[in-house]
Amino acid sequence: QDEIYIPLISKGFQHQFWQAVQLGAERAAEEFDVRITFEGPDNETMVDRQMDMLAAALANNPAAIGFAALDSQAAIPLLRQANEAGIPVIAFDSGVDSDIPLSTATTDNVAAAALAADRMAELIGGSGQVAVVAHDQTSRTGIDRRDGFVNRIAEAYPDIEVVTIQYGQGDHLRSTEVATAILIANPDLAGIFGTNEGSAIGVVNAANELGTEGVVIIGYDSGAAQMQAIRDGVMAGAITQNPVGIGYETVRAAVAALNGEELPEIIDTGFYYYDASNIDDPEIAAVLYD
Amino acid sequence: MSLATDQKPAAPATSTVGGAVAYQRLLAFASLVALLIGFSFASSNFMQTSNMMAILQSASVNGVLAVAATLVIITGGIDLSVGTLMTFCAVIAGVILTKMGLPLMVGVIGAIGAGALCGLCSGTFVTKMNIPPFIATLGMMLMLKGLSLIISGTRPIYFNDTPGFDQISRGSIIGDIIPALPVPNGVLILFLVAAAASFVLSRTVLGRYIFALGSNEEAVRLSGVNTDRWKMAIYALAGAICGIAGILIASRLNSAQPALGQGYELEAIAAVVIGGTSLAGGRGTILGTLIGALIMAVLTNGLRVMAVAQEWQTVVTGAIIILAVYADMIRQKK
Amino acid sequence: MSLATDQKPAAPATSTVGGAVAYQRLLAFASLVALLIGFSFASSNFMQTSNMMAILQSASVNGVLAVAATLVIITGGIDLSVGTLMTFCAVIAGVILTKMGLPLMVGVIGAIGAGALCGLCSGTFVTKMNIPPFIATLGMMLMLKGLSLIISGTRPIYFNDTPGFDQISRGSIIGDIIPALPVPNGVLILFLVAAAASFVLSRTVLGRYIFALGSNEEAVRLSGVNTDRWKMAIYALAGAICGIAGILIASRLNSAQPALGQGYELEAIAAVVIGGTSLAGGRGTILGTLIGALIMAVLTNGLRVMAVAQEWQTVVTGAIIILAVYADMIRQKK
Amino acid sequence: MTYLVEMDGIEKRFPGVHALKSVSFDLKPGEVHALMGENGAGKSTLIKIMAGIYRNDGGEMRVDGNPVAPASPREAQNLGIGVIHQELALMNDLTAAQNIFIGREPRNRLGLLDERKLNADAAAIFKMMNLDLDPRAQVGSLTIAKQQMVEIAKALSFRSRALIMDEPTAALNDAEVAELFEIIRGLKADGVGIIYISHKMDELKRISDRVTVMRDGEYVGTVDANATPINQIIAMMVGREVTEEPVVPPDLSAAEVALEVEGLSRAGEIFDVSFSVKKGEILGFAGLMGAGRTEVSRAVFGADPKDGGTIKVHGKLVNIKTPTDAVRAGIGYLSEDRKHFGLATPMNVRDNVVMATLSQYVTSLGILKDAEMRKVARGYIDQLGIRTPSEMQEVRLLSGGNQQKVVIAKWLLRDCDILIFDEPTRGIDIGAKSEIYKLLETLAAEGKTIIVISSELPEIMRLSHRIAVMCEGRLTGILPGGAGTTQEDIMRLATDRAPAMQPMGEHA
Ligand SMILES: Nc1ncnc2c1ncn2[C@@H]1O[C@H](COP(=O)(O)OP(=O)(O)OP(=O)(O)O)[C@@H](O)[C@H]1O
Ligand SMILES: Nc1ncnc2c1ncn2[C@@H]1O[C@H](COP(=O)(O)OP(=O)(O)OP(=O)(O)O)[C@@H](O)[C@H]1O
Ligand SMILES: [Mg+2]
Ligand SMILES: [Mg+2]
Repeated sequence: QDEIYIPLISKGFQHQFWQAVQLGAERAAEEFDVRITFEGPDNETMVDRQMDMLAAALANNPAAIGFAALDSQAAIPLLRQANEAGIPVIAFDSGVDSDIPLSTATTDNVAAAALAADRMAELIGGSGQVAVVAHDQTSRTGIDRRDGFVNRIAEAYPDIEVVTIQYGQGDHLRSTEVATAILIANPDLAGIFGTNEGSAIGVVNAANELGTEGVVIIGYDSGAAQMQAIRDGVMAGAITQNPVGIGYETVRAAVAALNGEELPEIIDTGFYYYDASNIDDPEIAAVLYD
Repeated sequence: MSLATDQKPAAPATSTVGGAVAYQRLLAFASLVALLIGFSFASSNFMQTSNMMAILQSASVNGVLAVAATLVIITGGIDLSVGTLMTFCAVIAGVILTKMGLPLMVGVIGAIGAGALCGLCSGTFVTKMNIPPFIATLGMMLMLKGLSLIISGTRPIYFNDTPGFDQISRGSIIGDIIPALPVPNGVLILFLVAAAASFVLSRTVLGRYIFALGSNEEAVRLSGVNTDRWKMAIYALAGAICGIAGILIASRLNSAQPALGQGYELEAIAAVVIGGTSLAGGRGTILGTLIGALIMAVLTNGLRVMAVAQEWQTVVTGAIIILAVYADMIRQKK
Repeated sequence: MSLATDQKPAAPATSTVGGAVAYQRLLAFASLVALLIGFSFASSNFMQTSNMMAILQSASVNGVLAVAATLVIITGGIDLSVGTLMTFCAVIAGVILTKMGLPLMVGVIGAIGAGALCGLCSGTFVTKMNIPPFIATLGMMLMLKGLSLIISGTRPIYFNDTPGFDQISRGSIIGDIIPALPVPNGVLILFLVAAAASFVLSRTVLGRYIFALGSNEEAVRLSGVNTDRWKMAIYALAGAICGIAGILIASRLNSAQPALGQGYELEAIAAVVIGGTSLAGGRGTILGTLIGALIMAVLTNGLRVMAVAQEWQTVVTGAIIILAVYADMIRQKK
Repeated sequence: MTYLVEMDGIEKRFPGVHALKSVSFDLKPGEVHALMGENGAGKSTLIKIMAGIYRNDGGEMRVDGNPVAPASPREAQNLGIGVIHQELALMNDLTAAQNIFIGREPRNRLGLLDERKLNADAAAIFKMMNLDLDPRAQVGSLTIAKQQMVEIAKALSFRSRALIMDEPTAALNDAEVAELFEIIRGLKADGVGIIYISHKMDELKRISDRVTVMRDGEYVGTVDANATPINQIIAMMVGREVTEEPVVPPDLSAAEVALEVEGLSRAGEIFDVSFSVKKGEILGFAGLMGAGRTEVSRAVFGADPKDGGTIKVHGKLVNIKTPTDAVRAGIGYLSEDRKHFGLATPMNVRDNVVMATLSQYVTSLGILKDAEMRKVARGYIDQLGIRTPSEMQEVRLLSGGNQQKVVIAKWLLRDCDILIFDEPTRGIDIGAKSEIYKLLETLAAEGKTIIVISSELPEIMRLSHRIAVMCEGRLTGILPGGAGTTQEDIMRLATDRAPAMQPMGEHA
């Protein structure tokens, strides 16, 4: 059969963000008439499980591969194997430290989190205490968003203090617990940044449960609950990436590579800050998912 | 396991059935009080009403799961599926309430019924197919995890169309009456579930068989009891309780999160064991489990309020869990 | 648990020590073969050398951890710390090799030594402090998880300065000799570890005590055996094996990933139980564990190669685990 | 007359064992029918078939003349067949009353457990048995003897028409046996048929009407109990004559003192116990149930802690804190509770025999010498007549008496200077018993020091060079062995209770 098969190995599967990436990939698959599969480990620590997935994908002699590396070095032998077999590799979500991927469809998480820091500073008036509820201490996105935010505050806003950074594994319930403890321990807190959907929703839940008012909450990604919180004014705003675009661009780039086209090194799918004022703008609405 | 622990003649018994229990309960309780006092000194923000409520609220879901796990563990089994079963039941509630738009009561009953049914499946695997509880419930855990994703279409189901759904856990009936005591309903439900389970254990035939099966299943069988049927009933009851946990977490998050749940089983079992229930079966108390769940909730919350660095939180939690159980051990020996 | 299983007069024995073992081994093996044949028919890409090697490679780490868990489980205990201990040992190797720049051999020995030491700690908690193995190793799991993050500074440690480090697992000594059989060294190491553990279990005093402790610890103690000392030795040995797993995974990823490891304990224990070892202690085989680990690896890989949707993969895995064990049960009954 | 239960041509095979070969048996209402035979003869297997635990491979069972095949204990119960099992089948974490009524808990109108009625009903049964036991006591904390009484109470509570008793008296002393016989006579008068299994030959004449003897899984014959001399029954069982010579205490005045225990005590259980045993001596310990003999020996052995007292071995003070210390000092202890404290039942005979000696069967690299272990295990299988298909058979599959022999073999092999045997012949058949007596005598003659705890006075009197008697945790006296001492002398000391108004501090 001459069906074109492109497996995508992602960093995760069950979370909304990855589901949106999958959605974009499926759109492109339909458009370009290729078959894709989409798989990722249970959480972003399972580097070796991702290797197993990559190996299984290679066993199916795919036309091309999309790959979001949990650890870029660990994957190199398998990527080399793909390269030797003449299988083009497109990276997505975060880069691979190697010249094997022909292109990378990604968001600049550091810059996006820095934008969140700027908005936070603006909303709390340039001074006060802020906290971060992050989703992961060791994953690339977790580190980039945390550091992007914290470093920007440190560089640009000397009167703002990041009092604590805690982690909730992106799990809604655990993030709620974490945010509750932060709010209770820091009665003077001016703002909290939640670094992914689960973290952000956790902060919103905690504020609701404690009846906290006046704390500026900035989130990340979208999802129905987060959009609702922004509309209701509980959350000031959030950064959104373009996950559907990431998925779409990854498959499109793979198809282009199969057709022998030249690809840019980075396909920046972009990020936006959205709040109640622009949430319904067509440009924003296009990259939100629920 | 059971042989080893059963037989140390020096180790005193910890059964609910016996009489020496009140003493033992007091001891696990002492560890909890010590933690509370310690954290109060360490952080002035710890001992606020709002934080105490937050701790209770955070103990509620794990507490209910731990109660379910306790029943199965006393029979000498284990239930790894409590976490994903909770999620599955939450998803079922979401389908009934949001997708089908049926009334609240139907959703609640549906979730609890689904839990009981899944529990019955596990029970059937264990009894009729003779599969070790570990494998039977591991298999259920995986199947339920997948099914939750499939049924929900891998996305959260929100309960926005069911007004008052979030009040099931977050509201406070007690607070409405006594404003100084804003105990969330979720906590009230935990205590009700615990009281009911405790009642079942001590006052009903089912409870008697739970202990008897864990002590010596063969002896129960030789006494002419249909052990399979009772065991299936116990797993079903545990499943129904997981259904209640599913309602609780769905209400608290105002959504059914299909991806959540794995990993919760270990926390629930930890609460059970910290509470003095033996994994070998035959002995255990719901009150102990409740205290175990509270110890874990206080510990996590306290370290977070103290803003201990995350990696150290983990280390300290591990150490304190060991020490709390050790303290129990030496006090019991005296 | 043990009493219940011990006494069912109908249930036949499955001890390594006895004679009926060869038979039982063959049976778990049959489930594995059935899976292999099934997947070969389902997907033409499944039965390639490279895919077989990928399956073996993916079984290697879990297999080594499962061997460690088997030893502890046969004594009637449980070890929840195998996953994070593996990570901890990998981090220790990283510190020795990359941060301190010492020679490869020192790193390997250091990692294994650290594993043994941590195992000794768990063993001490269990014996001298009389803490139930579940709690002792849960505490260790959390402490080691935190310590790995602290020591590594919460970021991976790469082994780029240690040439050949990745060959420990990825290279293929066998493939160098027989090019048609590119079995990765990691798999070779798994088989060596399994063979050694099997030897220890069946031919040494330590192994005999492992079974005896799991059968009736009190009877062993009353035979004048220093049970505490032997138990500590067993936990230490299991820890050392986790150290080997740490080296394996670090070599495979060419880095020590400090956050990895939690959740792996459940998979390891699952492999052990699928392999026919009883959680009640006293009976079990390494060969069974090996087959259990392979069954899990084949299952995951096969479903992936068949490109089954991921949510369905989970469901099917759960169902097949139950069925595989069930098949064993009915065959054993005959 | 119609038989209550008839069994015809019953066949049963286990892997490697042909346990029952065309066995026949019948039971009339209102009779006590004793079932006798050596260890492993198939007695327990036969009654397990009656009780619905095993299915027979061949033959027929009839109740009231109707063919039946009970497939579960419940079906057997419904047929009116109740069993007291040889291996106790109790739930250790439950109380005595809860054990007795498991499956038949009294409930109140709401369907809830009626704990008060439960305890009252149990107390009533205990009262009928003249048994002083708290219905709320946790069964796991009771001694074997009391557990046995709970098991008996449970069987009685069923009010079965046919009651099977598999060695109910193995763990009981004479007073309790007498009590049990009273109960049996009452049941008989009510028309209950009783199948009675025991290895205590004297009980035959006292209680049974007919005796059926089995040997090697085969039916040997049924005789009238009163009309048949005991020796003939023994000969049917064993296939030869068993003779018993009375003990003649040797002159040990010159022998060295091997074990000296001074002022041993533990709060509430042992009060200031002192005694010494000489090299080559057999010291018997007599006493009623709960006299504290087991407690004393466990304390000496380091299995339980002690509050005070010193232990000297061969004149040297030794500090025994754990069984390991005791074994190192040359003391071995064979527990009265083989299943819980003596055997790793899922392991095979060989491994159990060498359990206390394993370190002698390893190379310097820690590798086991399996061939040598097999040889010694086979040696003991022959010497003690352990009935097993091979030394690789799991111990849990052996008959009760053969399990006991395995424990004995373990301690014989360990070759300790001082051996404490707690109820060593529990459940052992008459032929083997006399072999074991001879063995103990030989050991003593070889210079070993032996302590035997037994609840059977004939056994104490048959073996002991001196007889220590305990009552309620105190050592009430030491009597000389041999023909000079009567059962009455022992019983007097065994019931020599401490005065209720004892001045404080005397036994500090
Ligand atoms: N489940 C079993 N599997 C294998 N062999 C068995 C099993 N149960 C009993 N046997 C064997 O069957 C024979 C008869 O055993 P049984 O328990 O009936 O003897 P018994 O007459 O009750 O002896 P004792 O006086 O020692 O109790 C023994 O050789 C025993 O080892
Ligand atoms: N494992 C145990 N746990 C708690 N109490 C015990 C235990 N074993 C014995 N006891 C108690 O200690 C007391 C002494 O019992 P022990 O068994 O030492 O008496 P004994 O003289 O050996 O009698 P027996 O003839 O029954 O063997 C009894 O009151 C008994 O209830
Ligand atoms: Mg018998
Ligand atoms: Mg005794």
